[in-house]
Amino acid sequence: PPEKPTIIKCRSPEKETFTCWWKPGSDGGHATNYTLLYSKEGEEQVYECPDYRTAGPNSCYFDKKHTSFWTIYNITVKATNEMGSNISDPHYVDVTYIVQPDPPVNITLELKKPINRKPYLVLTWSPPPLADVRSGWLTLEYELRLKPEEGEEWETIFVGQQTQYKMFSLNPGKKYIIQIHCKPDHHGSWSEWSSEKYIQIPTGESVKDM
Amino acid sequence: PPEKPTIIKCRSPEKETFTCWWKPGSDGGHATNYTLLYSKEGEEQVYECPDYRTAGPNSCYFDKKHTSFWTIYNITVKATNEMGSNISDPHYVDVTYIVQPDPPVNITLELKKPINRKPYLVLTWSPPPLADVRSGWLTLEYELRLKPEEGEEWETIFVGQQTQYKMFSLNPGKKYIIQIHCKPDHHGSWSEWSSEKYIQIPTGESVKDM
Amino acid sequence: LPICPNGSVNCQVSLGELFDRAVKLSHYIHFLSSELFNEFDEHYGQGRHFITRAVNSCHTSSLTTPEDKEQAQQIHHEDLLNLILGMLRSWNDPLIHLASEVQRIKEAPDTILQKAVEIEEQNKRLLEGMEKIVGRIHSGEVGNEIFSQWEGLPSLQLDDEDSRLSAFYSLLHCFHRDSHKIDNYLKLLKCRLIHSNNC
Repeated sequence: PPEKPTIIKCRSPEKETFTCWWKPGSDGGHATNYTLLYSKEGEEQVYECPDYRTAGPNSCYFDKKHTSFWTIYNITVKATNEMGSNISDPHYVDVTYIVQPDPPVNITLELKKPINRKPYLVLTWSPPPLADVRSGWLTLEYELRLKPEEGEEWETIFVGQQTQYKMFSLNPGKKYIIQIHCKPDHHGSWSEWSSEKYIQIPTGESVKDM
Repeated sequence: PPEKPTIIKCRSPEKETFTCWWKPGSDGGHATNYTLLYSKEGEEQVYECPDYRTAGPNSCYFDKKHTSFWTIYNITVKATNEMGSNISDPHYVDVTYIVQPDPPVNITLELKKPINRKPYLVLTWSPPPLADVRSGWLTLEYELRLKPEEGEEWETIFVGQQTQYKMFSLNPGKKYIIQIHCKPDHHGSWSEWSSEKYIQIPTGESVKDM
Repeated sequence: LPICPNGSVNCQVSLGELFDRAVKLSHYIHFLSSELFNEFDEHYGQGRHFITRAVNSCHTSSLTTPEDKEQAQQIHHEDLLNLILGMLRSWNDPLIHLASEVQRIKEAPDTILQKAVEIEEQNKRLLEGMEKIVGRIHSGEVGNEIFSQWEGLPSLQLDDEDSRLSAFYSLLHCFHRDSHKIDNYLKLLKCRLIHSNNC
């Protein structure tokens, strides 16, 4: 019979829907069919995956109607072919704990040159479009990292819930790479890093924003 | 007869009691007496102000027993003297919307200097003593503002329901002024700003908290 | 025993977590209802004094709800939970019709339509959560007795536009008030039951 499949990841981008992915085991060359089954905490009933297509191969997508964050899901995947079938270990999902937002967007870098003081950099960004953060429904925290272009080590700065940050201590003449990512304030995981942004700190007056 | 009085303000400091103030009209020099009358939504009965003294002249204080939420008070003030009487325009009040707390207290500023990372500032504060946030009846949100001592513009940061905040992007060598105010979580208005707090960000290692 | 996502042994969402999520949701629903009410008032209510007809018009006014801190603290938590459940159930039907009937208002901005639909969805979601919480706390079957029937659909379909808009205004005014009560009572219960009155 086919080898036991493994549920590798479940993720919710905005606490409204979620998707799970699995990795098939070896199938000995036989055409193998995969069925995702789930039950909810305290209920006997077993349901089948509502949508195998939206999130691509070896995945199950739970839309708003099938997503509840009041309960823990017990999820298994069954592999079946003409030689028999095999079931994965159970994977327990609490939607609040698998929230991984998309990266922040609209990142802008602006060099400020106050008359009698050293220039400093102002970074601003916006939360990922999907997450409705205005009212505390999904509160995000941000962390930024930067390093000189030819540098090896990133410097990481946690900035809490702010969507703006002022950088004072930058080396004139250096070109910096900057990225930002975000995470829900309680449970859940960091988003991917945003796309890279570059800024050239001027030695003299001129500045070039790549 | 005396001129029509005007009800100028009603305020609840802790979402348990409230006070209304009125401004007398001209009384032509005649000794004039003021009576505050009110009725509540869905009731025919008219009541008189329970306490004209506690909140000072030209005011009416409604203690807990006389304060209801989610119901509209219809309030008028009648001026009477020997020449006749005159009644103010009705003033409609739902106490839910007139909560203006006192400012936060016990504000502390502490500079943290982690070994391999940049120093940052930790602010902590407490809700105004009158406000009972422990029971959950009143939930407060906070906003802080800061600016370099000689600076013009305040930078304002909304921090939600936390009573602690970490500031990362501060200009080394600068002396900052910081204030905090608070508001009920949905309706009502911001308190006055708290008293000013100062902190000197060190260029080198030493720090002085004014 | 299998490892549960948040380390809990018997694989269920803790009561504390259920209350956290319920409070976050009730806060969000009231925030949405404030935005919807204010936007509707700005768009359709200016100078029409709809408030005078809205006062004392709520279909849930038959439910006796605490009106100050003392009353709210004296009521037994099971009764207050049942009351919240009853209010949510009483709003299930009107919110479904609000979300559909509002689509027929002339030039209703998208933001009003979207919020009406989202409020209906989130209210249903909060009802699901409250039934779970009550099920956990109540030993017996979840009581179904508290409910207030809504008869307002015909008034949302009147031909006379002013009367119809006034009916919408009253419904939004009532939901705005009731969603604030629900949010307030839930925050109170969470502090009482989960944080022993020490929030």
